[in-house]
Amino acid sequence: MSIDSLIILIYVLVLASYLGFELIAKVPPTLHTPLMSGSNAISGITIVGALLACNELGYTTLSKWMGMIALILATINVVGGYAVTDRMLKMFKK
Amino acid sequence: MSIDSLIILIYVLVLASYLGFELIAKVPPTLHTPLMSGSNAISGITIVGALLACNELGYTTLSKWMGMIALILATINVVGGYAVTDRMLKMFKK
Amino acid sequence: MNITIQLLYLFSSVLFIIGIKMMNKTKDARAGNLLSSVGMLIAIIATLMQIEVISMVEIFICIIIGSLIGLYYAYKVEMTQIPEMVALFNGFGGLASVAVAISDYWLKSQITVANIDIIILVSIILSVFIGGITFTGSMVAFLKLNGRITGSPITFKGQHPLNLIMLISFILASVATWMNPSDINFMIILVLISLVLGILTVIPIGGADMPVVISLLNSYSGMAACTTGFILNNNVLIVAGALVGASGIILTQIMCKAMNRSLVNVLLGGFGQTVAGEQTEGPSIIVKEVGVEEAAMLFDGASSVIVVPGYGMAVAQAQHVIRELMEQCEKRNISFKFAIHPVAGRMPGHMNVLLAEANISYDKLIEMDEINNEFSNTDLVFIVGANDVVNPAAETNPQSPIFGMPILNAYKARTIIVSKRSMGKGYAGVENELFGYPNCLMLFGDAKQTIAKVVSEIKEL
Amino acid sequence: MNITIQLLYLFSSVLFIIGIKMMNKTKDARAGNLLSSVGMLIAIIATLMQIEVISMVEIFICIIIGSLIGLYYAYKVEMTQIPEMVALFNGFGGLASVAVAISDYWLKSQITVANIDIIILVSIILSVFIGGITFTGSMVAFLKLNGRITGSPITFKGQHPLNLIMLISFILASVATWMNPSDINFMIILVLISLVLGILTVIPIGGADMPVVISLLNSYSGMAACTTGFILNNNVLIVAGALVGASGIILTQIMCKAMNRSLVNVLLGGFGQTVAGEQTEGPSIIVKEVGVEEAAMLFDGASSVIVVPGYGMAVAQAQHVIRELMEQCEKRNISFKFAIHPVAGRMPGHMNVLLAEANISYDKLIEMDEINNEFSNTDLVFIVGANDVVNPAAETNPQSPIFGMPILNAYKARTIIVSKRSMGKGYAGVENELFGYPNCLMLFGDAKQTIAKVVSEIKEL
Ligand SMILES: NC(=O)c1ccc[n+]([C@@H]2O[C@H](COP(=O)([O-])OP(=O)(O)OC[C@H]3O[C@@H](n4cnc5c(N)ncnc54)[C@H](OP(=O)(O)O)[C@@H]3O)[C@@H](O)[C@H]2O)c1
Ligand SMILES: NC(=O)c1ccc[n+]([C@@H]2O[C@H](COP(=O)([O-])OP(=O)(O)OC[C@H]3O[C@@H](n4cnc5c(N)ncnc54)[C@H](OP(=O)(O)O)[C@@H]3O)[C@@H](O)[C@H]2O)c1
Repeated sequence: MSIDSLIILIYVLVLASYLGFELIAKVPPTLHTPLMSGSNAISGITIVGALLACNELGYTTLSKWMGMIALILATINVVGGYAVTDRMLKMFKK
Repeated sequence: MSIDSLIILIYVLVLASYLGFELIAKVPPTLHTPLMSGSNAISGITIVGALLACNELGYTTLSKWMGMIALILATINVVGGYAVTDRMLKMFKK
Repeated sequence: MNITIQLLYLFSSVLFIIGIKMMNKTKDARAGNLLSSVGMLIAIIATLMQIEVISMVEIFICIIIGSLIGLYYAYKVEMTQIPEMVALFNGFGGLASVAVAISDYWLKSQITVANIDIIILVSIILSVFIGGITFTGSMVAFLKLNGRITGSPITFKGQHPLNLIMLISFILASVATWMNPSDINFMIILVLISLVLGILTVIPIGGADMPVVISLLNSYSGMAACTTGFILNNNVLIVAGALVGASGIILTQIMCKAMNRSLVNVLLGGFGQTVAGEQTEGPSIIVKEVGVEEAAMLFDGASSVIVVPGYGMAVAQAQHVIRELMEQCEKRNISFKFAIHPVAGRMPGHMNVLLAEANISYDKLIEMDEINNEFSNTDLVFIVGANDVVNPAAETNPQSPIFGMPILNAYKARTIIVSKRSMGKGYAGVENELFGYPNCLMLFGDAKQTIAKVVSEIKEL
Repeated sequence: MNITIQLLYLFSSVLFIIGIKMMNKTKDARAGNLLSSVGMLIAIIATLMQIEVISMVEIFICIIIGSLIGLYYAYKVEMTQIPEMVALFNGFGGLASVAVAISDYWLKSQITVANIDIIILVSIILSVFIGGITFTGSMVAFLKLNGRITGSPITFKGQHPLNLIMLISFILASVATWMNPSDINFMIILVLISLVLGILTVIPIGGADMPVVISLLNSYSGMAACTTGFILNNNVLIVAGALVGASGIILTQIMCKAMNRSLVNVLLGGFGQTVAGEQTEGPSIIVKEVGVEEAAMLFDGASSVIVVPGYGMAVAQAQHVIRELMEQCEKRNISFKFAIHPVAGRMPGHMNVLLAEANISYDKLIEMDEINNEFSNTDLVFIVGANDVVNPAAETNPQSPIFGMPILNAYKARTIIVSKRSMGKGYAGVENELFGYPNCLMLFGDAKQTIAKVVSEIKEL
């Protein structure tokens, strides 16, 4: 990777982190548990990496096996995380 | 410019704009005038472009002349903007 | 590009963000502005690191000229003239963007032989468009506020169709430039059209609407910086431009909302006109006058005073003499506060700046929502050059152009004194019934002069 | 990479941001979570577009397996078990990051001959490090909360030096990998060390501190996603990872602040221990008991009731029967509210989730700062399984480990009834004098069972 690409990825990182802090500092305490499980679901975005790693042809390579394990785990994280958050939030009624 | 570079610049644009909205929505009305003149000073960042444009060798090219005009104007914007904002904010006392 | 330079740019972007963030609190705001200016300095240094030594002399000369002019204006300007000042600087920023775009265009289309990249070309054209409109638009706004050209809306038949034709020609010329990038005639046309468009879009807007326009143009200048960032593939320009763009849009929204008008309504212009017709018809209001001595006695007899400052205070520069009035009252243990309407004056936060200039602590400035239910328990409300922001018609008269705008409930106070020069109307050009209310007394005359007299009377009591 | 794919990634990043933003309001939160899941779906679709058709079958099988497992847990879990659940999922996410990093490492160092890029290599190592710690750390937290391993801090001599040695070995192995990327032994060492480090750093922390740890590990899993983003040069991973990282850090901070402890203090562990020693010494408090009938009469006689729920309510699953109590009281025109302490229960917002589960409107849940000066005007405070959050020692006893933690001023009420099983201590392991106060009555027994009895008594009144 070139230094240029690295720097620009760092820009994205810095801006997104700052934005994250601003947004999350405003979430009311009532919603902290759903926030925790919801953001946990978002962290399952590694699923993108897992999918790309699965793309290896032939099972002989460790890469493909690792990718498939990663894919199953990340899917659990994503699907389970969103589902449980939704279940929780569904209960909040006025 | 490649599409990749463009997309990543758009990322930076989107993130920075969103962040800007979040931050500025919180500025109290008391400070709206200084905010206006302060952010006006920031818009003088075109000075970076002006400096690069000045870097043309030889006065025969329009590029260099334009760069020098841009540089003077952008400097007025930057220096004047920050100075007047500071003058204003200095007056806010408890 | 060198990694140090890149990291310096990143650092400067972060400083801009933190600087804006620190504007959230009055006590941090000055440090925030300083931080943001350090960010700018770092961006400049990082850029200078990429420059050939040969150009340095010219660059320093330009920077010195620009700095001197900027500092001169910054220290000369009166606080009441801030809107004009921002308009002027903003215009310069816009013109700088245009110049950078032209410079880059010339370089890529005339000097280097290489084919010009489509993304860069689009960025250049956008930069010319936004920068050009920002420049001439800001200049018109500056001249209107300045009084050098009439503040009333200049409209003529076929204005909107004309704008549309210009816009279409711009698009056609853009396509032509794209097909034949080295033909500079098309670029000249693009520049001219955007300059004319800036004038055409701002002249129909009334002088009093200029703050909204300036704020919007400020946002445009941010966007112009963004497009320059796309031309140069430079992130700091994009981050800074995006922050400015966002700030301008939010301030514009706040102003429109507080005036209960839509942005479209402001931009289509002609607000001052319809109202001008109304001026003659309005029912004449019978008012009670009050003299300077009597006013002084009313102050002396009150136990709580709320001052409602408005645009007239700015015009009369009455803030300092109001501070003296405050000191006299506080000596007599009279509670003394200021009620700040979000659009009092001609800029958002205008009153705060002026009162701060007169050394009045910002604790004493109370915002509308907070103070509105205190009026009914207040002995004396002193309205200084405010008009629209206390006009009860906004609540009662659905026909009024300001109907729906939230107002300060000054009319609920036991006694009201209004300091203004005449029965002149305010920004919105409408009658104000409040002045005819039984509890309302008019103290005619220039605010600064009359209040000075009131203060000297109070001192003698 | 294809422009459509890139734009889809951008769109999905924006959806994540808007989704998090919508979590700011209770009424929008569910839609926000949905939006964020749509963002995830779009990211997945964009990725699938880059994949060879040949791999599709395996991919779908893996996705189906993962989805079924995820859905099974998500619908089976009790609301009281949310912390465990988050820990488990979080661990899986961490392990997935490790697996992706290894996969990429293998590809770059064994399959392709090309020299492995230093930035990529650093990202891979960081990914292994953070992901590994997240995995085993989360598993230990899961097992501790689950009760499968002891909740009390496991400490041994030389624990901190051992961690330091592991850390140094990790750095050395990283350097070795850098010098000889194709030697997989070093990579194996890196993976093992990070797995062991995850265990070592979490076992010394008391079971009750697990929510803080989980929140921190959640933040780590976000950072792991970021490093994966750097490996793959993919922005959506960076944006999403940064959001998660920020959210974990803020929640950790909030919990630490509300407990008046520093993060370092939590992480160094052994909190439960020092306290365990104290357990025997405490002066025995003389309390007054109250029976079920008498409690019912007190409710019937009150005109205002505030319920203070705590961890015990979660353990007893008493929220539903409390709703019944509320309905009975409201039938009798007794005002009924809930006072929510920021760290009541074992997770931030724990009580809110449980009470929401029991269909109690979130209007009735009042936060600490808002309700704290209402207690003195309240007839009856009903403390259900709360202990530390109402302990006056936090205000009065500088020796107490909870000194300085803000508390709910329940002691100011006219009468207090406390529902708990015994004189058992709370999370911080300290005595609570409140139970001996003259206005305090103890209603011993499991919260669910005793409250059910109280409700049936009230019905008969
Ligand atoms: N703040 C903003 O951001 C902003 C932006 C755009 C528009 N506006 C508009 O501006 C208006 C602000 O309302 P406002 O109540 O502050 O002002 P206003 O309604 O414009 O009224 C100002 C009054 O001051 C009086 N005045 C002028 N010079 C004076 C002097 N030397 N001494 C004493 N009085 C003097 C004038 O009456 P005489 O001629 O009789 O003296 C006039 O009636 C609103 O309509 C708002 O919508 C505000
Ligand atoms: N919320 C968070 O984010 C978080 C995170 C980390 C730590 N913490 C800590 O957790 C604590 C929370 O305080 P808290 O007041 O909610 O709880 P607590 O202080 O832990 O007390 C819980 C009480 O519930 C009682 N109990 C247990 N099972 C019960 C049952 N079945 N029926 C009735 N009562 C039962 C226990 O007494 P008996 O054994 O006598 O029944 C115990 O005293 C604070 O110290 C806080 O710092 C909170």
